[in-house]
Amino acid sequence: MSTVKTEDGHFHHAHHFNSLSHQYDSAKQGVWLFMVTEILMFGGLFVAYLIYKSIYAPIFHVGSSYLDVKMGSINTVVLITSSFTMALGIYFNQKNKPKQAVIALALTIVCAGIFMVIKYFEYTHIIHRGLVPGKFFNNPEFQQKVVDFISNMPIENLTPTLSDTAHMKKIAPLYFGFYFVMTGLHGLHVMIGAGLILWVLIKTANGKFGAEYYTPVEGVGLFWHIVDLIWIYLFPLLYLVG
Amino acid sequence: MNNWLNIITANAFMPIQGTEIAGKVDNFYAFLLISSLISSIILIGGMAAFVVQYKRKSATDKTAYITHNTMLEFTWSFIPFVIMMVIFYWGKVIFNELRSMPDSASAEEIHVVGVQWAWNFKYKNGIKQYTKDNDPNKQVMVVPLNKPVKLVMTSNDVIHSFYIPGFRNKQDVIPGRYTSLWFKADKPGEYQVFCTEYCGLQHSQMPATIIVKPEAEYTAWLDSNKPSMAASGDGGMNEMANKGLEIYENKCRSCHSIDGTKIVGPTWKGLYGAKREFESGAPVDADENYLKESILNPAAKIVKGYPAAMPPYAGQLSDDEITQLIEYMKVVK
Amino acid sequence: MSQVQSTTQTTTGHDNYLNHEKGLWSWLSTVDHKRIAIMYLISILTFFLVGGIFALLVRGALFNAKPEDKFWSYITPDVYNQFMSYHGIIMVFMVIVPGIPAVFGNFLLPVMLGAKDVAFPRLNLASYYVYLAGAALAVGTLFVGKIDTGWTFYTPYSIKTSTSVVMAVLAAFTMGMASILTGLNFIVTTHKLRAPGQTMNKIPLFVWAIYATSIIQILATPVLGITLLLISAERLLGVGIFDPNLGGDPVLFQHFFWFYSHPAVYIMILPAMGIISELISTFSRKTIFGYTAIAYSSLAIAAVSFLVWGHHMFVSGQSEFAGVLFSIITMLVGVPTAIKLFNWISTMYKGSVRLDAPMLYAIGFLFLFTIGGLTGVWLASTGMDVHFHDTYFVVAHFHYVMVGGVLMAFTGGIFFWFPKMFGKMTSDTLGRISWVFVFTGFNVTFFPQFILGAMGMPRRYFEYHPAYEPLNQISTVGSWLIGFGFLVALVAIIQGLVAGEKAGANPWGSKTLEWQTSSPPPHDNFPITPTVTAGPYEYR
Amino acid sequence: MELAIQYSLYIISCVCIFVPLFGFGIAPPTVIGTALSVFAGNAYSLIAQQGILKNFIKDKKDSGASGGLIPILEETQKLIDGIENPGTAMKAESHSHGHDHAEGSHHIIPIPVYVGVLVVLLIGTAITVEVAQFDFGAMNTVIAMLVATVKASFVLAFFMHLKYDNMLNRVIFGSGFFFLMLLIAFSVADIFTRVPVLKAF
Repeated sequence: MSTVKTEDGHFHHAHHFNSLSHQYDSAKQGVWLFMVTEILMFGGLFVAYLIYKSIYAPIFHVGSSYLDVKMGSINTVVLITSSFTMALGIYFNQKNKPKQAVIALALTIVCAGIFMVIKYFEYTHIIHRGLVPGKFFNNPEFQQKVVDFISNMPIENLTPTLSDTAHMKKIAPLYFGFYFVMTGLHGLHVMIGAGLILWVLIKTANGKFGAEYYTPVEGVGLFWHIVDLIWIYLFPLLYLVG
Repeated sequence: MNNWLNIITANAFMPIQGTEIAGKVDNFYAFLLISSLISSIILIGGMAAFVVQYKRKSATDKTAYITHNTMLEFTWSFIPFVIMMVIFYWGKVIFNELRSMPDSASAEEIHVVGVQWAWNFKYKNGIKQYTKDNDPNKQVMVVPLNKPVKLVMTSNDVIHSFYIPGFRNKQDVIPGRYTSLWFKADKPGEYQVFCTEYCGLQHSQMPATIIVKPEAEYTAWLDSNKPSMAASGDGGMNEMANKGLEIYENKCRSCHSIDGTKIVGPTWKGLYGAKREFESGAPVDADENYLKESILNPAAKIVKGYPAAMPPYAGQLSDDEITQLIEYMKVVK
Repeated sequence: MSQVQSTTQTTTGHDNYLNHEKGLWSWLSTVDHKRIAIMYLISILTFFLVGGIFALLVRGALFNAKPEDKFWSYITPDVYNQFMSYHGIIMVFMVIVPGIPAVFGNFLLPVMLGAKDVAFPRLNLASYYVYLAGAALAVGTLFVGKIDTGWTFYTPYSIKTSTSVVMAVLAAFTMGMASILTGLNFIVTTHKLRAPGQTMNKIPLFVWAIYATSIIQILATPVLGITLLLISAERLLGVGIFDPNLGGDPVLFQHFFWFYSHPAVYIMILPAMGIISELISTFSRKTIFGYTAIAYSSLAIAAVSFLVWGHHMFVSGQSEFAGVLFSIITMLVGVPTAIKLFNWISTMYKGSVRLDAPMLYAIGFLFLFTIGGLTGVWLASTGMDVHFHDTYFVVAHFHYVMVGGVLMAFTGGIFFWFPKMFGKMTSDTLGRISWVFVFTGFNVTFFPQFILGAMGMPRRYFEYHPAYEPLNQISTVGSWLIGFGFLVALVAIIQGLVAGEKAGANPWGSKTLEWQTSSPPPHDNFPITPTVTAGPYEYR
Repeated sequence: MELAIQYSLYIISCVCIFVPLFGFGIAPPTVIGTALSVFAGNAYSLIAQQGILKNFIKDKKDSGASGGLIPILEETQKLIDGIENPGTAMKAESHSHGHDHAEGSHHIIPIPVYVGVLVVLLIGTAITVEVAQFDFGAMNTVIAMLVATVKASFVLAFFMHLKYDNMLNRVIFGSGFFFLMLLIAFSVADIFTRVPVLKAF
């Protein structure tokens, strides 16, 4: 959408739309459609998670006890707050208050930064203990814990797969496969989102947006909220449930 | 091209029928062939007729203005629907038959392992590799005539697929899992086996042959090719059962007898296939699943008149060891 | 009565989208949907040529059964597997999936709706470059490590093979991204940019087809995306989700893969059906029979296509229950497809049929698609599919649908809309000659493959049982005929570009909106935004 | 609106076909409930969208009949109009480009609402973390997912303005989840019928 602000301070919609609000509606619909693809993409991972968790629950249970719930919770709070400041960023744009909008957007980026830093410490902590997916996994203690957990389970709940000790030891890293793929893909989205927010921040600072036209801010906002939304599900699934 | 005439006998171009089910598949095939021929004659014939009859005659031809006809449209949605439901049901019946395994007591069980790029067949008496003309690439599976054969299949590396055109049957062979397939050959002869799941460089060079022999010849073959090692075991015991015997000696002997006496737990004599009654719950036949469950999780079903004393062996015995134990139970008669 | 009255006469001299701006850069940086469509056309024809050469090589290699007889010793099993994989990947991801939506959808959708452009023109250009980047990655594997997994990337083979699978799946991922962006663009355009009076039940059936396609693209492609990413993660890190050695389930991979790839079959065929609806109506000069039924059956096919993917997996080790469940739902797809076939044929009833080259291709489509569709029912039935699965029967079936369906419609579409795109006519004689070769060649190539499949010849075989040799030789000869036919079509296109006679605004006497503007259309499609008063097929 | 209904109708009809099939494994009340609600929704959309009731009233009035059921029917129609009103602006707009239509309401949500949502989300997080300390067995997953869904719907409704957005965007977003459910349902239909599943531990 090539919307430009002209000399006299008005916004012009692209030639194939009738009006700014027509363009706004279309753009928003496009962003929503894109959000659907995001949901389905992460959805694939969630389906795989659900299936493996119902087959190999002990691995997931023991695995989640290796993660730091405190760090996870702080990250959740940080991300929720960033969603809030993002919503404020849109609000101030709607109200024609670019200065406040810039502050809100900057806070969002700061939150994204905090999130990534905490994530970095989490990752290094886990990787140092050898809790890496498949090929590089090196933590016999974890494998032993899974086996111990299974041998403490009530007999009537056991399935033949779980009773096979050697097999369970071999596939124990599966949990960290999921952990790294899911949080990794999510982290990638956080970084992309931060980049996009920086882009709209600069444009807001340059006075490119106002109450009449703030579509990109709204679109980036939707993207950022989806990132938040996915984390809302990821956090309990990876850190708490098991 | 004799095949052309076979359209009437309803197995045009299909390979020879090696099983009874193959005949049923071919009847279904004939139905599909003929009904599809009729449908395509209606569709393509109608199209051709209209193209010829309503050829444009002048640049200003007037055409009829027909937008729709609800009754007609309903008819040609409904009739295909009915036909397709018939096809679905017929197919489902055949599919169920192809997939419902014979009970293991009456069937000959052969283990199949797919590797890149060969099939390995393992018999219960220890025959592992049997090849034609001493060519290591020509794997042969010998099976008895008129007796159900159950193949228990797995793969060592990637997915393969075990396909016997003559029996109209096929099943993927998946690493880390067992899949199974059964057939009852009713014509002696040689049948080709293909791998039909793309598995890499020599996907097309995984041929094997199934040779169907009358039961007497089959037993003779089994005996003459039995590895010498199995012969040193006691009586007709197979290789797997031998290993099971070892485990029995180490772990089970103190509670289970093999001569019918009651120690702590029930005897294993004649256990396999017998009907078991429990303290609670319906009686079941002692098949592989029941036995495996009772080893891993004895508390699930307590045999009538015995204490719930056995510890669970979950985590202590591997899948292979359990299979060997069960094979051993089968031979304790 | 046409859809709008009187917009043609306002054609302003020679100003059209082709000469609106000049120079290579004006093309590469254009946001005009028509120019982007032309760029797509050029790239897709190029890739089609490459994919076609691979097909001919594959067929050539199959001329003889035994490796020692093969006439070209360069083709070893190794090379054969690569050629087979490249043929699949190029034709599926680079030609047929983007083909009709990206070329004809881009060019015609806004014009048929009476809009000036698609909703997001810059996104449209971006998606073209994303597509090119993906294609470059895919072609890049030719020089870095090759690829030999087939287009399906089945695990665990794709995890174990030493070829450059990561690069290939990233290529497919990137092209999937382009496909999502295009679909998104089309949905918003259809919702938001229709001309005044152009209600949803007045839009041409081609738009309905593209609309249904776009819905599938949006909903299915992301799942393919994550599946492909997981394969790369599997190879790089060994996360174990699809690797049986690490606890994964290869059958789950097949579920994920076919959740995209079955609807993808409809991404390919639905737009082709849209083109056929336009061609048959125009060349019979008659209102389409059952507009509503055809339009809604597109949506029905789109919706049901998500529920049937398991029919690719009847023998893959999925449970018997799932097999039967998928089988019965698959049968339901047959109903809307049958509706479409019947409706097209009844459209010709009491019409005024003229067999120009585009119509010949449409007739060819009906012929081949009938066979492809009917054999599809065979494969949807569990009992029969156990025998036919992964044999040449399947190969023949999907080529009848994909080549006999999609490529026939694509070629027919090129001949049909060529005057609109370039303002020049193609030679009808050359078009007809090409049709004769493509059509006969096609049947000679693929009909024997049905028989080969019934006889039990498995697909993706380099070396096969000598009993299958005669039919394979017929098939190979047929592939040369197809190749020649498409070359003639290419000559016809080039001849039309260079020396075609000038075309009027509406050379075929069609009633849809795109023919009411000049040929080629002006930069903004219509001098004045048209007001639509009647349906798209009002031949009275 | 017109489009949304058409789109959903076709999905609904497909659901009608496969729900009974799929219902082998699900409790019969669920199947019956879904089927009934689908039929009810279907009937409602027919009445509301195609104005069947409106035409009926008009016909009756034209033919001079009054009294009896007519006043009640008119009341019903008014009710339906009330529900459908938010959609009418969009319906008109999807027909044409006209400038005079109210397109896209730029609804501005006041800051206190945002703060309220933030507080709800933080409380939700606290609840999830706290509850996870106790062992409810399999219920842990269910509780965690329920809380997460509540949180997610707050984000969707307020931060993402979906509460004030038009119907089409809601349908679009809903369809994402719907097709995700299909992916889950059918994958599970296969895998849970061949692999033993752990119900508790």
